[in-house]
Amino acid sequence: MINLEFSYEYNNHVYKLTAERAKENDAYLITFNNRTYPVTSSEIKPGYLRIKLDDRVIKAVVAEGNKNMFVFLDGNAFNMKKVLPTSKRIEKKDGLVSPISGKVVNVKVKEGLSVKKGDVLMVIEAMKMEYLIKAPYDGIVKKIHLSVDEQIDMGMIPIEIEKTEG
Amino acid sequence: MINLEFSYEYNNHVYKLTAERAKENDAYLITFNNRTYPVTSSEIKPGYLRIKLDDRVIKAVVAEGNKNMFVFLDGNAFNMKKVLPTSKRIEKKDGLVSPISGKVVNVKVKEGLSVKKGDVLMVIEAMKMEYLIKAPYDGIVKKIHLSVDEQIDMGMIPIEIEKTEG
Amino acid sequence: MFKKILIANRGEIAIRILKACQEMGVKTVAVYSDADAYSPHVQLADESAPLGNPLSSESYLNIQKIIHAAVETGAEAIHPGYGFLAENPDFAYACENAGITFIGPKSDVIKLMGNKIEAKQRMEKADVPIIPGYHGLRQENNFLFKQGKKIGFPLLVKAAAGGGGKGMRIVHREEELEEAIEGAKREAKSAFGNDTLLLEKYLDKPRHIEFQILADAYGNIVHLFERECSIQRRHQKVIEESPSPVMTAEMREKMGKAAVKAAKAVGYTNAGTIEFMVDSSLNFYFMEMNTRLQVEHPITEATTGVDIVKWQIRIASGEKITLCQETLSQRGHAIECRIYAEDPANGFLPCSGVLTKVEPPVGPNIRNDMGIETGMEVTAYYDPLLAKLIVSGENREDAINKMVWALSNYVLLGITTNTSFLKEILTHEAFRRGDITTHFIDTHFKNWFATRPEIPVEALIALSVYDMMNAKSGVQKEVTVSSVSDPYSPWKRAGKWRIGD
Amino acid sequence: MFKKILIANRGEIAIRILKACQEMGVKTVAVYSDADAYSPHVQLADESAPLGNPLSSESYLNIQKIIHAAVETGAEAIHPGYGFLAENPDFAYACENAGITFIGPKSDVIKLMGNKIEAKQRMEKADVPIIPGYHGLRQENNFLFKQGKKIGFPLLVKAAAGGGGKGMRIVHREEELEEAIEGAKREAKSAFGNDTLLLEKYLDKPRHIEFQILADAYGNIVHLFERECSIQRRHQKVIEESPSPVMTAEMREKMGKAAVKAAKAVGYTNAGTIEFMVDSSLNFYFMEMNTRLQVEHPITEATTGVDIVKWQIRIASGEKITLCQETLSQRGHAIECRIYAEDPANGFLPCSGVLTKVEPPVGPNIRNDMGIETGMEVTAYYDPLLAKLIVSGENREDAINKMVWALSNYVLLGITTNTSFLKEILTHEAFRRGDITTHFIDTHFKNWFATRPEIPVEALIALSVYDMMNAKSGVQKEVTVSSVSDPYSPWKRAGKWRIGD
Repeated sequence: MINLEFSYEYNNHVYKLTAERAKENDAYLITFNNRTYPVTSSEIKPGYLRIKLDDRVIKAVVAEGNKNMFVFLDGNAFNMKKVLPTSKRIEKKDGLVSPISGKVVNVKVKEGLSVKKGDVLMVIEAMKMEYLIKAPYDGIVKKIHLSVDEQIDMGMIPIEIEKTEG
Repeated sequence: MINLEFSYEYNNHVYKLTAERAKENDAYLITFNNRTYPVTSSEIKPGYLRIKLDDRVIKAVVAEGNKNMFVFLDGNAFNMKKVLPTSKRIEKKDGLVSPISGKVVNVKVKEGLSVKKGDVLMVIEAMKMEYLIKAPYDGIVKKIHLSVDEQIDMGMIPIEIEKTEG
Repeated sequence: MFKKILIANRGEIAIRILKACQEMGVKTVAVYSDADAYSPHVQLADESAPLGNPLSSESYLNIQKIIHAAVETGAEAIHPGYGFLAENPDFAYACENAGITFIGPKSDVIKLMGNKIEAKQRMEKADVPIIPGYHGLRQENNFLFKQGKKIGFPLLVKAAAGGGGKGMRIVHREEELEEAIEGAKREAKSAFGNDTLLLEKYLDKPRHIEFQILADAYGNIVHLFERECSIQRRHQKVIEESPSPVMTAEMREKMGKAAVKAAKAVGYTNAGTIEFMVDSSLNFYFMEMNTRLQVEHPITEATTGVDIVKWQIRIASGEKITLCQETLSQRGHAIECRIYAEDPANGFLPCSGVLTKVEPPVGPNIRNDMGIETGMEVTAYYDPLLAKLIVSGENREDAINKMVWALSNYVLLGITTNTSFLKEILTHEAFRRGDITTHFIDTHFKNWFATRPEIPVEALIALSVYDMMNAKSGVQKEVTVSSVSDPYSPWKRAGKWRIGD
Repeated sequence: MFKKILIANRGEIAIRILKACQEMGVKTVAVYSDADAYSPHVQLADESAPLGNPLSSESYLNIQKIIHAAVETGAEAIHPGYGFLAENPDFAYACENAGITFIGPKSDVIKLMGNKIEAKQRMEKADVPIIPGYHGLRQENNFLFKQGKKIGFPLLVKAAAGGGGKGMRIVHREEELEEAIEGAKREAKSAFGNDTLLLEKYLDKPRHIEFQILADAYGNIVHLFERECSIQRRHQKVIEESPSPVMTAEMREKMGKAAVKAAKAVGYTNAGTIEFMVDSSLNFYFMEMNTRLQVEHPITEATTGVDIVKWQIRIASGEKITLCQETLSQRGHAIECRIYAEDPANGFLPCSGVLTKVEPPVGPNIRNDMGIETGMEVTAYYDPLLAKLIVSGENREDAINKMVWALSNYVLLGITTNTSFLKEILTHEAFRRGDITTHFIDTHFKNWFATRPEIPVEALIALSVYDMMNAKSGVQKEVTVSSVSDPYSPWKRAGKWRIGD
């Protein structure tokens, strides 16, 4: 009997489930939110699952990437982060993170300047479109990590802003 | 340096080739019929080969079954038997072999009877169609292995005919 | 409109009907024999019901089991597809009795048109031209032999209940007649449970041209123009096209009117097809009516823009046909090729086995109606039709070129198929000219199997390069699909697999 | 006819053109940057030529390299597709100079229509209605500011050389005008190397309706009716359909005639599109002409049965158009959805990564124009358009239902795409009613990202069942594609793969 715990992250929320294999080879007990779902499942072809839950049939397609898992269900694709049982969640930076990979085409501020929430700090070009990096709160520009024409990757912190209290 | 010999059977003919890997990872020397073909090859996606031979590009799709290999080239599919290097070819029976799997629906002859080339010996039904087993030469019915309503598999010998000389 | 429909079929036609239902927001129930538990049509359906034993007679031909599945799942209607129970009046009757709508004509109309003899008598009365022959009730071999001699040779011996080339013989000389009558009776009995035969003058250089019709319960009947189905092997259609290369506007109007008249004469409802024989002087004769959806319906859909299956469902649910003959149009040219699991170089014997790679051609105006996918096992239980390939173009030449391209890009490995043979037909000078009759294959491809192509050296090079690439790592050859938990999964049965196959 | 054509593009449009060439028996040459060495368009072509550095400016926008590739491979003609060099008059001119046929209009016509200011002046002269605005040569920021104030708000600030929403700003208040002029100039300079702007009255509740035309070198011009392209996000078309839900036969004839007149006025040859703005009173104004194949050309192909790409090739090779306006017909209803690699729930930011599973929907009247396949890496170098999904039906309702079904069955995993967003649009009450303007998305989906769906418990169950099934054998999780020899193969880069993915 195998009994395992799985965690998946979706939309900044971690979902924990436990799964237990029942006596028959294709039967499982999945527990989530204190409720246990008895299911039977067959893999029709790789990644294509047909899961029976009570009277219902759940048809899902699952595919694995390097860091993510993808489920296709009822016409919608869900992109989930794999969460390893031992890993701790990384604290989300309460600041500026580039939402995209691209090239810096304009830096609108200088270090030491004070900025207001919503001010445009930097312009990034990606896939031939412009994206604006705006100040998330009032503050003072502490550090500018990138200058014009430099490459920026998604998740990088281009500019540090010291929050002004009050 | 790897140097291997491969044999493939197609249309009752066995083709032998030797292959040698050149210094570069994707370059090979293939020898067939005393001629050596220097090629480079990349596998674009599983089974999809792009092979460069002189100025030409050969685009082929290869798929493996249990006993066969399939090549798709210039719009044609070729079904090849795998021949293991150590295996000897099985002698082909010079007689009657069922070309199809199906059910015997009629046996037209009896043991001991003499038959003429082209005489219908047996009728097999498969996929809702009838197929006739005919005498391949003049002779005498030696043994009938199957009777009406029995299942017959492709390659089975349903009836043995002793060839009449002259 | 129905809330739920059961599809009493398998393979490509079950899938085609399932998709129509789903687009219309109708829930679907698939049925499957043990051999088809993992088939694509079961995957696609919202629900499915098992029929057990793979033998057709125990599963897809078993009226009780199918009616039971419909009742159990709460299906309000059954679509029979083609083949199996599609033209079985007892099935339609059983549906009517069980309070389930049979998506097709009434059982008595199926029965009438299923009897080729009565059908012809009816058509004769309705002034639809028929072929000279014997359509009588006396069926003693001796009597049939005499009638056949009277009509003269070549002569067609044909099962009255038949269809699809089963129980059919062409007799050229008196000496062949006796065996032909016996053989046709035996085949007819086995296939249809009825060995009544009819005899007909066999036409010289005939074309097979059929008209699609749609009829509702309110007396509205339209035709969707013709299909040319002359390219046949053993009376089995192989390539169909629309429009027919010989058709003129005038002839089309005449034949279309005759088709509508034929349907009206028997009170026909739902989709149906009137098959005509056309002789070398372009006279046409009623041959038979198929009281169901045809295999080749997609070429009519491509040229008219009408979805025949959706109309079948709407008509069965009591809707009126809102199409009208004057605004219906036939545009461009469409061709269908039937992809069979058969070996043309070996007497066209059916093949079975595992499909190791299935990648159909994709492109504008290319339609793939398929019941197969990579990894699937094709058994000997059912018809060897794997898939249909339908293309359309601005004109016939354009469509032929597209079809040749599509066939040349159809990756279908693991089982020998007829794709190379289809390409040979399409590129044949006589076919290009439109010079086709039902004898086309017999005339031009009698000894075709003898010319099986030499294997090109490039194929041998590709194989050895492939083996060499795999020899390097030496590991992945042992990879099996261990992650599939079900012992009956086709991925398990398929044995050794390369990644990504 | 040409013997060999080079396709100076990538992705779905390169593939669409390659297939047309192959069907016509024309040999093909693909070009590719280092990032695209394993892309499907390279696989499909008969030959291919590398362009090196993935940066567009160094590869697909590099005129010298592409002309060189054509000369080296002996290509007689170049098809530019859309985007990249398709509307670059220097490229067309370089082709003309090198003795290679550019499949499109003459370079001077591209240049003329590429200058939005001159184009409008020309149209005004030819009596084609245009929108009030400033289309002059003076470009000082101050001057433009004054002109803008004069025209009034809302005001459109637009790159004269532009297209596809780049270098374009809508200004609602005077305070926004200065920054809009600066930003548009900067974007225009970066995208087109030319920062000339034009200003225009911004229409209230406008629709974007365009007419496809075909013109040969002998003065024959036909139009292939309209496309409704109002569903846009940031001036980028998202969903297109044909016919337009507001079009009447009378208006269609008027606009079609204007489109033909516009093409005639500039001596246009080959395929082109006249884009019109239509206001709430159904007045129409010439907006611009796209001197190339459009992304959305398939919906016209679906409704007219005409293959636009094949006609482009025929016209370029000197053939006459044999289509005539009287016999051309528009039948049924077609819709195209653009599948973008972007995250609608995250401000529609483009996404990149590896496509772990690509299985597009298949069915009657469903067309997939795709540049992607399972295992492919989508980079940030090029446009985030992954594929186009085109469906057609007997009428608009039928087509919408089919599109919803198709989107719901589009397995596209590994990268977040806009398919759910597309479905939301198609099922929106206002869209169903045909009540659409270019503001549709801004009006109805302003805060759509906020409603990202909760993950259903079924998805979590499926995931853990999947992981549980794999946990049992414990082996296949480590399987990598060791048989692929090339270190740059996407199958290597893609990392871990399950069998059959």
